Amino acid sequence: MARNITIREAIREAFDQEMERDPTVILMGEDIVGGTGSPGEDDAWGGAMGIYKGLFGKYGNRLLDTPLSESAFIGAAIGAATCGMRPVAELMFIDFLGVCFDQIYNQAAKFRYMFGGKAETPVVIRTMYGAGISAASQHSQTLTPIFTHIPGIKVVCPSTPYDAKGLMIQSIRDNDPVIFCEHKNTYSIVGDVPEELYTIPFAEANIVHEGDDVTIVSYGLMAHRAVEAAKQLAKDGVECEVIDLRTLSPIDMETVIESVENTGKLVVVDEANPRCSIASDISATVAQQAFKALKAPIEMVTSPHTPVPFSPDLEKFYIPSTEKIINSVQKTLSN
Amino acid sequence: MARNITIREAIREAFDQEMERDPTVILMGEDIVGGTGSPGEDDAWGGAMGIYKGLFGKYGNRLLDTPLSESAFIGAAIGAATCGMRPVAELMFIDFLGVCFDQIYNQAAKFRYMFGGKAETPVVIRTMYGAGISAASQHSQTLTPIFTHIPGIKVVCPSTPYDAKGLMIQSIRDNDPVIFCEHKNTYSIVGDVPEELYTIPFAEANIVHEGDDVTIVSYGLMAHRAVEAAKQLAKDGVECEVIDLRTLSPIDMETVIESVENTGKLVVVDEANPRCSIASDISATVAQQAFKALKAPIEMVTSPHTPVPFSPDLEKFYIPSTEKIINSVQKTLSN
Amino acid sequence: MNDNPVPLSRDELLRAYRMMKTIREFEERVHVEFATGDLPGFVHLYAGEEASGAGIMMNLRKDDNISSTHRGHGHCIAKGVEVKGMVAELYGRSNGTCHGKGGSMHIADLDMGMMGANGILGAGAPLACGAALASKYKKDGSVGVSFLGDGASNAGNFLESLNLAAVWEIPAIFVVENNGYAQSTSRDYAVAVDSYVDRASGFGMPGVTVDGTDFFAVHEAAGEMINRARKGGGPSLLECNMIRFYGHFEGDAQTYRGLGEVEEIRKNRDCLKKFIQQVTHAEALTHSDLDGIDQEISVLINEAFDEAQNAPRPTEADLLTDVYISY
Amino acid sequence: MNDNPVPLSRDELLRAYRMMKTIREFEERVHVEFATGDLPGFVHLYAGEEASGAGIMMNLRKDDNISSTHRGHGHCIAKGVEVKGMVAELYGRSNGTCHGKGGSMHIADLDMGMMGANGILGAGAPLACGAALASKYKKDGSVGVSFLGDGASNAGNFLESLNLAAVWEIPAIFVVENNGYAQSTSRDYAVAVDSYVDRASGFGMPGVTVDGTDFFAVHEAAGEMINRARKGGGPSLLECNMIRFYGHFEGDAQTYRGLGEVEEIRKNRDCLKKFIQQVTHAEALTHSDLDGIDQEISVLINEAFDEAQNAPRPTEADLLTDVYISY
Ligand SMILES: Cc1ncc(C[n+]2csc(CCOP(=O)(O)OP(=O)(O)O)c2C)c(N)n1
Ligand SMILES: Cc1ncc(C[n+]2csc(CCOP(=O)(O)OP(=O)(O)O)c2C)c(N)n1
Ligand SMILES: [Mg+2]
Ligand SMILES: [Mg+2]
Repeated sequence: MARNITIREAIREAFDQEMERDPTVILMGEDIVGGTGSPGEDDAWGGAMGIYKGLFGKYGNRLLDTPLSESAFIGAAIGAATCGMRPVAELMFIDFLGVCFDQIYNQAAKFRYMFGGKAETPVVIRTMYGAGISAASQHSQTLTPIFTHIPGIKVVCPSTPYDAKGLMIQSIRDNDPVIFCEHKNTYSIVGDVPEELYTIPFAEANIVHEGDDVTIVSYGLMAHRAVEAAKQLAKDGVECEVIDLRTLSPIDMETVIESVENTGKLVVVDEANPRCSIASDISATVAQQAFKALKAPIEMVTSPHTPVPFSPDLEKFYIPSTEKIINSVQKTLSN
Repeated sequence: MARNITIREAIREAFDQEMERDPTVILMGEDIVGGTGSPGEDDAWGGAMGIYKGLFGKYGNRLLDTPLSESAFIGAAIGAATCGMRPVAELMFIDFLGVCFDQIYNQAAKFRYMFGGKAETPVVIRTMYGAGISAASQHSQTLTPIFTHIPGIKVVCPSTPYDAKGLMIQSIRDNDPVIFCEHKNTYSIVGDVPEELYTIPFAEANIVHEGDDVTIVSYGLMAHRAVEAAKQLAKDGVECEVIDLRTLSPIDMETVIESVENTGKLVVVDEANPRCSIASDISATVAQQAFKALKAPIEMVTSPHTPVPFSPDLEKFYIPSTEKIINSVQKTLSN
Repeated sequence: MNDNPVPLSRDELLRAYRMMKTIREFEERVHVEFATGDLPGFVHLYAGEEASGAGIMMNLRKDDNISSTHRGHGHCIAKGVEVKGMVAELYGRSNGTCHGKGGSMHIADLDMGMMGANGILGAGAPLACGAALASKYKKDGSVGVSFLGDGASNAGNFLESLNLAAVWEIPAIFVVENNGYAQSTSRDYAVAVDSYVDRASGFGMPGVTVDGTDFFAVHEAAGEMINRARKGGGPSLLECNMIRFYGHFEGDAQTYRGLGEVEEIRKNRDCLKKFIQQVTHAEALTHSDLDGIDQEISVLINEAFDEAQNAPRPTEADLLTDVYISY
Repeated sequence: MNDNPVPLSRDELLRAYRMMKTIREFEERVHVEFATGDLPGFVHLYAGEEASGAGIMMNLRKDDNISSTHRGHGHCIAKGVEVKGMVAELYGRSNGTCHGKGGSMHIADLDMGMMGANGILGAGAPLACGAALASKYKKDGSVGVSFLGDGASNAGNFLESLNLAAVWEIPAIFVVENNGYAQSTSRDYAVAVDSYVDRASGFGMPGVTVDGTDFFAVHEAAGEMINRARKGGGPSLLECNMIRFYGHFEGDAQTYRGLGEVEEIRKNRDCLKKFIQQVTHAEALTHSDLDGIDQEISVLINEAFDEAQNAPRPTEADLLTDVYISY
């Protein structure tokens, strides 16, 4: 039976049900319990976003608070994953990848290849990305392209509660390292989520709005803006096909190519900075594989090539807006 | 007067002449002197590639050996840069960015923006990239796209001794953070280099082979392979325009666009992994800005989406070859 | 140990008091304004920790450099960053210290030797090493001071910096502001060693622990370290044991704290109260001296908030400036 | 301290000797073959350091896990990785331990508890913590051992791991193989503390320094630490002072070393000579015991190199396999 719950609740439920099912699943991160060793509540925080709240009471030391040492504990999660555990480690903000990146891209992501196919590293790194709450330059980045660039790591970006639960369970059960990226402005989005356990395979994009005029490709929070743009454009008779990628690596380019072959026009929306981004990645693949079908220049809607500004006034201009998406769609139509 | 010298010598000369001219230039890194505090020769190594050999005798403690602590010493170079110095710090292999990346992209690259335009951070991070010497997965990566993705940092990739000297001097004098990426298989390349000090502005690509049939865009070692391909193709009457980007950020897209507008065909050659790469970045920009001129699908020649294998047999297949470039050119011509 | 309980000149004491009180009033007002919902972003208050920042900064010159943390308001004020610009920055206005682009976690003023608050824990340590290294070349006797919390004392970039500073023998001071918590995580859980003196020893560096709520204790210990560093004596580490009055950030429900913990520390471990008690008891300053300063600060803070709330906002054109010096 | 100078059974002594001698012969042969130009890539030899790897590994079970360094051949052999596969791996052949994809710096055999040599300094420390953490959940009494050089002992990932292991009280052992150099950089220059015991103390962890050229000293100290860890006594750090016979990597001219340094250590600080002297002097083993083993090893190494040199090479199809388990 499905209920209307938030992304926050959907992720918690995925943890709860997988931990119940599989004793090798453990969770770790800064303050994911919160209050370990302090005089107040045992799980005072349950994670920076309260995702883990309640799990400590049920699973005890299978949730681990960590010192502020991302290299050490994410590396430990990776090491434990090669020794039979299925750890989920939280990198509180994706912006912090710079203090632990080696363990992710030189270790976890490469083990299988370097070791001649003999390693399995079923680790999930859960993290939060994106701008929109005035958290400024070092707590608002998207950075998904950096992970997507690296072979050996899978990149997951859910946009709905249904996807969040199904993709998290898939991530935990997957035998490759996964970085699970949640947009910080999506936690309270609600949607129907089945009570039972289910998985969503990687590399299966979702067509979240159908149309024949223009293809819009996006992921995470931006997928919602793309749908919003499509709805507004529909009022003017413009029919957009909106594709929510759900996973960036592996990526479902078939669905994208098929759609572009039908519409002949492509707008890619990515909150990341533009250079070497997901937007440019998809554009390039389409320009290579669906060139003949293209009837207009590909449009990319991204953040500008600047850090994220603090001021809410500036941040508003920074993040790709529904309006900018509409403008880009109209631009492709005028061609 | 110009002499025929290697890239190794050209970089050393740039350091030597800039240090003589500007007392705020200092150099640091692991073993860049080599032997500090040991019983043997004072500058036993002069850096992993011998680049610095001889400079310690002349400039003494303006060359600093560092402990194996990339975060600390690269961060110190950045901090010193905001305090009036012009440090050049060596990250021995670009593969090691994972243990110090935060200092580069969250600190150096963001200071100016975060601080409202008030910071100058004239630091150069010199590093070595690329495959080809069986150094295996953790010592052979290209990773230039990761730096290029980040706003606030400039990415320089010389391919000739002339460019290496001029771009290094420009990098040292530039008031923004620069990552200076040298391909490990280019150090012994020789070419004419003027004795005097000169700079090469950033974002000025070089047309290294002229032609009207196809545009080939590349950088670093791959620019040489692209020229080689162009020469071979010329024998069959195919005229390629080969563009050596020289700097990836800022990038000279004007030259690329202009060339594609003339040829209508584009092949991008990048030793990096394909996803969110320089190849995809250039393809995307062209598909957006020169779409009308394009007469065939854009071809990308990159490494496969795998780590770099150790075995020389596999590595040979891994790195984009002249042959693969030729095939891609022919593919665009057959369209 | 100095026999005089308040071994500073009258002018210095007045300056120290003004520093601490300005920080306190600044933070108390931020606390109030944040609750109204007008202040954007993450805000971490330094209230309760003023004696540390002031005790150290009273030993510093303008050309000394400090690198700060996410909890940086106090360090900024003590290092001389202009208060009105700071408030405008918190509001994201274009006349803010960083023109609204940085916000609370990124206030910097390089002209004042303030290298920036920092959203990345431990990241300031290498930067302060850089300042200390520059001092060695400039031979100007300046020092680099890195502030860190107990949480950040487990971060690799900080630990590497200790070794680097000792190897290079640079004038760097590492100040661990140990307030017992990293977010909700207790220091006793997360830091494997009881005393930071031992952690410093592991990197061949002298370390000292002081009561960070006692301005004079901090001032004296820091003074010795800083003077030694100025003279080429190398780096050292100072642990200031202290407390924070508010939550980790504004909005933190603080359920990890013991019952009555906050009330108790406010009552018995308020560094400002302690300072007032010390200076008045020693008859070095009078209550009316302090009252005069209080009034000036009150005016300053009121003006700063009024002006900031009415200050101009950045416009879209500002979005694309300041990324590079030249591109 | 044990009174018996060679407190191991005859079988154990034979095993230990075989370990060390196999490593030595392996490395001496690699040295020779590298000089011919046939061996690709970077190769770092463990010759001279055998007593450390063997002294520790003699205390380990198959289900204990170790994480190694760029100088990993000795650790692999001592942990039981098959020699022929290793040699084939060095040649990049498809029957190598890692099918030719890893090479010297990435030999791993998870089935044998060998988590991999590592090209990134210090990166093995968190991984060994992971193995130790897994042991806590599996409750199997296994330990995780992290090997590092003196150079790597300044890396943030290692330093963070010390704290993490102590906080989590996991069965992790950190072995600093201090051979006096990190590439050309002297340990005395780059490590700010004289004794690693002090560095361990800074993370609330016991530390012991031993003569790493003395198998029995290593064996005993490691044994105590490992047993304590198995019983839930938490992590500790072992410093093995040792020497390397060859350069940092094959090809290193070693001009940073003192005149006659290499000759001197070969003559007076050869851990294998010392072991032979100890066991024969105590009459625990005879020279003919050792000769027998020597001959077996000689055959093994010859066969391994012959076979590897003639082994099949990977083909283009192998390039794209093994990136993901499923994609
Ligand atoms: C590298 C990094 N990891 C995690 C965080 C999230 N974070 C912000 S503040 C904080 C706790 C800091 O504690 P402490 O260093 O003791 O400083 P305090 O807040 O107590 O002043 C954490 C974990 C961060 N900003 N940077
Ligand atoms: C993070 C990182 N930095 C630098 C290097 C380059 N490097 C390889 S080995 C080495 C020296 C290692 O010294 P040590 O840890 O003492 O080990 P040893 O070689 O003496 O066994 C260095 C600097 C590296 N591989 N990884
Ligand atoms: Mg704290
Ligand atoms: Mg060493």
